[in-house]
Amino acid sequence: MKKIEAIIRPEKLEAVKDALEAIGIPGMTVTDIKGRGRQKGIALQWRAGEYRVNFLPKSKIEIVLADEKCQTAIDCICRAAKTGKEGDGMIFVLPVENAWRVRTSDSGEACINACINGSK
Amino acid sequence: MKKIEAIIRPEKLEAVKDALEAIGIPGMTVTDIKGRGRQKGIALQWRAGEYRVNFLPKSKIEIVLADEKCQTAIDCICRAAKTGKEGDGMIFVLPVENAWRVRTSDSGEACINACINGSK
Amino acid sequence: MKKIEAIIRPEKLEAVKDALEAIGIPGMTVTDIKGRGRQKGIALQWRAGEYRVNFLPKSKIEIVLADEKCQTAIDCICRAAKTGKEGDGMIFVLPVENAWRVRTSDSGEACINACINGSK
Amino acid sequence: MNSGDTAWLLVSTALVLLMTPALAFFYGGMVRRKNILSTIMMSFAILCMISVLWVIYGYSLAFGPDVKGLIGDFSWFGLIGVGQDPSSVYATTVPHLAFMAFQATFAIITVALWTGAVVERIKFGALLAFAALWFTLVYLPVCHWVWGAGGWLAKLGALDFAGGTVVHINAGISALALAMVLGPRKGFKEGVSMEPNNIPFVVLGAALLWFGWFGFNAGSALTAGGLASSAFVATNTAAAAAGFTWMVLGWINRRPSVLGAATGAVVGLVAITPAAGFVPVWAAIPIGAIASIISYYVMVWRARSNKLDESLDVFACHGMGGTWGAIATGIFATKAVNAAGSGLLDGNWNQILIQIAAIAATMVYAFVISWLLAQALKATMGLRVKEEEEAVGLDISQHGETAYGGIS
Amino acid sequence: MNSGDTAWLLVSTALVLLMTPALAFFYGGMVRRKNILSTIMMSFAILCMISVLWVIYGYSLAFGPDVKGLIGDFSWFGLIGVGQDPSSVYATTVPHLAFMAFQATFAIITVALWTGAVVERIKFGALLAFAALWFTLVYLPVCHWVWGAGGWLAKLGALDFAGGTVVHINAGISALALAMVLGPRKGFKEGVSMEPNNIPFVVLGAALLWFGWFGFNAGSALTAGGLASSAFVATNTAAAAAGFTWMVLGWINRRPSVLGAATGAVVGLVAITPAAGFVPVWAAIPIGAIASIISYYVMVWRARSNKLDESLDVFACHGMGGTWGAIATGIFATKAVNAAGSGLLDGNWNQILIQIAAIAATMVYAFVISWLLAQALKATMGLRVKEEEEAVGLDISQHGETAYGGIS
Amino acid sequence: MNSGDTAWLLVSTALVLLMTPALAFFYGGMVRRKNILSTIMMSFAILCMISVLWVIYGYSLAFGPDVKGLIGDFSWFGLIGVGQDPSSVYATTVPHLAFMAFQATFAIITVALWTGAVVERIKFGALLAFAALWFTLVYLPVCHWVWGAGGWLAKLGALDFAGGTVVHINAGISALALAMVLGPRKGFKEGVSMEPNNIPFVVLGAALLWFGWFGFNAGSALTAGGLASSAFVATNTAAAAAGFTWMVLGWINRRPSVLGAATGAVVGLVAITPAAGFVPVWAAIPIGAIASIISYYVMVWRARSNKLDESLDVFACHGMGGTWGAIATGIFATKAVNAAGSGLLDGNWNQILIQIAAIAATMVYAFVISWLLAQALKATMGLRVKEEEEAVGLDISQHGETAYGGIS
Ligand SMILES: Nc1ncnc2c1ncn2[C@@H]1O[C@H](COP(=O)(O)OP(=O)(O)O)[C@@H](O)[C@H]1O
Ligand SMILES: Nc1ncnc2c1ncn2[C@@H]1O[C@H](COP(=O)(O)OP(=O)(O)O)[C@@H](O)[C@H]1O
Ligand SMILES: Nc1ncnc2c1ncn2[C@@H]1O[C@H](COP(=O)(O)OP(=O)(O)O)[C@@H](O)[C@H]1O
Repeated sequence: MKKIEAIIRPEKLEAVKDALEAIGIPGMTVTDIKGRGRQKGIALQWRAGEYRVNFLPKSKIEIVLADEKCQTAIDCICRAAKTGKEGDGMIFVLPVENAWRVRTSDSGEACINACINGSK
Repeated sequence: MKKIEAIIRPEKLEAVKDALEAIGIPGMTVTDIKGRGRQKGIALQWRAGEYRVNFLPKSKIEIVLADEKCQTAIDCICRAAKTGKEGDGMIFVLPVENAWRVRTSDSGEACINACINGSK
Repeated sequence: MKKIEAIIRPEKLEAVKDALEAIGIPGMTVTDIKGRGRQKGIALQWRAGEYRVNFLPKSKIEIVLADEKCQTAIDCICRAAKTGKEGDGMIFVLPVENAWRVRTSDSGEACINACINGSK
Repeated sequence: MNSGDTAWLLVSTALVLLMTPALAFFYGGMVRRKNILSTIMMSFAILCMISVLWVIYGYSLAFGPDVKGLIGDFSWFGLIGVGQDPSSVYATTVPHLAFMAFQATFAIITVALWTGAVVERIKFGALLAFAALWFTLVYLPVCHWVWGAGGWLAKLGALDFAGGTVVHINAGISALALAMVLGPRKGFKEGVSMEPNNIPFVVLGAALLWFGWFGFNAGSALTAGGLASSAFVATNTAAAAAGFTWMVLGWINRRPSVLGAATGAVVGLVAITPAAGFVPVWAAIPIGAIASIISYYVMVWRARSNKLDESLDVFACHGMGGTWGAIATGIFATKAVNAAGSGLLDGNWNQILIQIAAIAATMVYAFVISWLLAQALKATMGLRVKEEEEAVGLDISQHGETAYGGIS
Repeated sequence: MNSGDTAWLLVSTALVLLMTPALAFFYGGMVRRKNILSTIMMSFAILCMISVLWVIYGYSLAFGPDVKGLIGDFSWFGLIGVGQDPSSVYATTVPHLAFMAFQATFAIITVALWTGAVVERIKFGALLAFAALWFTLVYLPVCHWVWGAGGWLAKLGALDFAGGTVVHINAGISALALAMVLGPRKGFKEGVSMEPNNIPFVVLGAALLWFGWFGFNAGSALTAGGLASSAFVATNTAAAAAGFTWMVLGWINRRPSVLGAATGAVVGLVAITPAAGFVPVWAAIPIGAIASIISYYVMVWRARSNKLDESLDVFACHGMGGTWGAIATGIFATKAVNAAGSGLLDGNWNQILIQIAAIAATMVYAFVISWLLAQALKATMGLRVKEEEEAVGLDISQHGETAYGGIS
Repeated sequence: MNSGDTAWLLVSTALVLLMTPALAFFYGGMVRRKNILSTIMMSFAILCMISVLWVIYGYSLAFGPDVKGLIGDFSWFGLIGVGQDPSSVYATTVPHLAFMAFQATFAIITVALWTGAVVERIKFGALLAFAALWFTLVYLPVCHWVWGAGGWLAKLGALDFAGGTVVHINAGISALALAMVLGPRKGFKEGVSMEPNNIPFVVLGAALLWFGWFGFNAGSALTAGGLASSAFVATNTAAAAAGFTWMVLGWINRRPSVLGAATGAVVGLVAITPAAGFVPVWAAIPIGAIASIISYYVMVWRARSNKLDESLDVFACHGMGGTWGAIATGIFATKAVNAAGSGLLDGNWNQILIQIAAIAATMVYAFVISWLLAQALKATMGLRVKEEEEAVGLDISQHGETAYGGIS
């Protein structure tokens, strides 16, 4: 199992969610985060003049899924989240050792798959 | 060392915290997140009629702990967070390579344990 | 590649950001979190008397970077975030298998470095 | 000149003025978080702009010496001749300036009302341009027709105590026209959640609107006496009856929602507006309750459309609430309350027909001119923000700001 | 009829009406985030419901022709005979409808006051049922006793300028009874943080309460003159003295808290309520300061209990603040301020005894009836939400809403 | 005694009182989240403290029998002799207590105004100490000079309708002195984002300030008639013109910001304050517009400094807005509006010189005393919180509270 952590523009979240759902990946966790990267921050309007904000609001999507689904999901996110301008975000893949479903106490890949299939 | 990431119902957070503390695991990090899974969202009341919300508020608990404590903690969370209805959440386990305590610059498993013991 | 997850005091965030930038690590993701550890919570003022809050606000910084940069970054964070009092926080290091840049669909270590270099 | 009346009219003016910022919060709480400031700014900027335009030429065109029943002339341009002494025509017991100021606040809020239809996607520049044009070409004439000395609807005998036609129908129907030309928000009816970002702000707005509406309706008596008191009580009762009714409607269908109760109260206030100083107090209960039922189902019906994104339902709330209120005035008005008007309750069937004529005239005129204005602006400066700007939110794209700053 | 008095009474009515939404924010800010809307909704729904019940039968029972000193009769049902002319009994210089409206706002807020005791766990339907019953069986009689022409406490000579017994003691003691029957919130005193979700809203509520309270107290003079001015100054001074005192008490114990200062100001306003138009201005300083000290320590004492979850301390603030205020009226009242009442300051020891009698009568009556009503509802429809509903929060479970929507 | 005038003055007093909490939100929304409560608390605690000090000795020193044109004496200590009858000197148609209360609200808000300069770093105890001293040694004398019977600036003929010198210049220049002694916030101009935490609260504050300002300016007519009406209209027009102008300035430079429009409206209200009851209504347009231009560029200029952290620009807004307003009074005042004053418009060049003298006297006196007071406190009790306390935020370190509680 892998965990995908994708940092994307908040306004792309709905699009990414729909794209993932379309390829059978409904389960995900979303966090409001603030980030810096190539895009360093922006200037916002103060009463007169501006002030700089060093961190920009982004959305982080976390998805745990079976190894073989990983690349499809990444491609899917890249497509849906891209604008081509600085600040589009990053995707990271981390190894996951195991997973449990709280409700059923199932564990292992079955538990993740169950979710995906069950949702159909 | 492992990192447990548990996504649970926000209203179960206090119970989970207490249960973990009771088995000697006081250190944890909590994030407000929004999630989707089997439970797809809910309908909330608009002025007349309803609108759908695609993501539901959940709490994410992150705990870094020694390998051997991992299973106990997972069982403990499962028990405390379960309601038996859709949306109870997931637990993921990820490998952690190392840990540091900022205050003391200690590192390794000792630093995690220190926390647990120190808290007694 | 590694992912550093540092839990620090919110008021140290600007200092840590500046310190990391100074050593050429501009990319990072920040989350508002609440935590417990050695420091168990605080008492806040109620109308008369006090109430206890079990979780304290902290900032979580996530940085994905090349293996060889990892130790420098950790030392740097430790230095910048330390006050010497309880609640200074923890740093965890997790393995990362791969990374993608959404905008360019680049992947691998190059994509992380690109960010770091590109920002110069 | 009467100091008690003057005190009451000045206070009423301040109360009505507060309603425009109140509206800013009422609307601002209902949009998505990325657009709250832009929504608030619409009302705030209109408050600034119309305040100035009103003293320059608005008051003169609306209330100045009559030109064929259609509009005032420019005699009072820049408030020449509008001074500390009472007018001989309007509100003769208070300074003319006080009456002028009271009327200013009505013009301001009417222009702000229809902004609810266009939130989350209109270009700020276009909004201001439309507001200035609409104020001049729609509000001022309609106001003159109904309230100006010599206005043709006034002469016809149309009853409008505090603005059913002038304010609510006018704004409601124009909202519809503008929303039709502007088109729906991106993602409307495509599964994007249009979540209200701050319901407490909606309640705050509704509460301040309710508070200010005492100035709106009871202030329209223009004196501090029995008529003002009667209008005051009718206002509160209608708001309460409507708020409660809407809550019950929501409950029957699923849950008694806060958003519903707040909306209902506002709808009740809308409906009692034309009637407040003409109808007996008990009539405020059916007026309010029926207003909620009508607006509720119009809103449900509107929400079924996949194309008509009249986002905050100005038409359902103000257009329909105002229409029902205007008709109800024809039904419940009685000389026992106000010698100036009698309706069905006094056996005067005719009044209902006059009310319908006034409603129809206002609706047709306001809809047509608003639609033409919107089309003209669309063709020239453009009405909508760019697609990316809409996605990022109007707060950042139009105003360079975010509502809540800081790593918490 | 006097236009200045009418203007003042209408404004005062609007000000007092605003206090109920203000209370919604004062209370709403102090509960956990998952219950803010439900807390706000309690006040808002009560505002709607009581407004209507008051005009239907409430005013008649409270102020209508007296029946044995205990209650009014139904002569004024549906406001029959309550018109634009002044009443011959109450507030004879203003329209009867204005006096009626002014009194309505007192009834509304009194019913809303005790909701602070039951937040975060009461079923919404049960809350409304209790509110309607309590209004009818507790508020209306007690109001008649003290303020109705012929009421037995009025005849006894009890002094209550703007509602120490009728409003604050009444609500405070009933809050206690209701909280006892309802039981504590889940997790109360078991380590669950009951964190106030929005302290700025608490301050906003307190500020609007303070603002509205000028209508409450100075409006109770029913004329715009020296007495209203004196009550106005006493009100402001007591609020300030109490707010400052509470802040200092917090500081001595640990920190000068915002929540404390806001609470203190409200307690000071409570305490000055019965006294405002009877006592010299300087007396407002000790009245306010002592009120804060009493309420502060009662609150500390209440908070020690593991069972009595009178959540927002309506008893400590309103019950005790009102009691102290009623006694203080007996101490500081002087004919130099108001010919209608003299207390210890004028050497009249007797007044204190009368005040205590009025307090005791109100306390006993309100406590017993409230406790019985609560038990009756508990046995029939049930008072509490289900355990899961309480855990999820009342906003979602009772109203299907969340206060703040949207991914960030 | 006139009941209409009394009603108006009591309402005005309530309106002005509301301005101090309004200011709390206006300022509170502009600081970082960790300091919002502390910023709100400054205004709230001052409201409590000055209310009490005013009735004890403040009114007597400011308005009591004159001592050499410099200060009042202690004859009215504890309001002895200030009663329900009108004063023979001030506001002779209303109760003396009403005039006293009206003036209290001016003192309160003036003291609260300069807190904008010291937010996010001042020790709460030091703030209160400075406030009490500044009130006594700066506000009371300057108030007496200008408005007290026999005050030397009044005798010189300085015109200040509602507080250009007494309130705004006084607070603005003192803010500057205090900020200079206190020093900048940590991280100021070192890349730390000073993000406003809640812009809707800023708008809420500005809206309530606007609303309350009708009491401030039109209430200063002290009667409910033509003069109040004229001041009312001038007030609204200036606010609107200034809000719009500031928005346009922002737009020209980059974007029409909400923060800018709200700030502009307040600056317009400041500038019209001394002029409101002296100038013709049309003059409010240039007065407001020019005020925004001046304050905008002064703010831009101040923001360039790396050392002068006058955090919320009280000097640019109130100091400069008030100065321009005082001069504009000298330009636009005309006997056609108010027999009490004529300026350049009536051909009276001299008035401008008198206005400048009054401005200069206020500026020098207020700056010097404030600077000395600040230095004295710095040397004794210390002005700033500890570095860690500043880093954690003043809400927690000074008040033991956080604004928004709860996981989610
Ligand atoms: N090395 C990194 N570690 C963690 N997060 C990062 C890193 N680099 C970028 N990010 C996250 O990705 C977001 C987008 O990065 P950015 O470089 O601005 O995108 P782009 O490559 O499209 O210009 C940042 O705001 C930050 O949250
Ligand atoms: N594959 C996944 N990856 C990441 N998070 C997930 C995944 N599946 C579920 N979650 C998280 O777990 C939460 C609960 O999942 P859900 O399927 O609703 O629970 P249950 O299995 O009890 O019905 C979701 O809201 C989401 O935050
Ligand atoms: N075992 C752990 N797993 C996850 N997060 C932890 C753990 N221990 C501590 N933390 C996080 O680190 C923060 C600081 O920990 P704490 O023990 O208070 O610091 P210190 O060691 O400086 O006293 C906590 O608030 C929590 O967010």
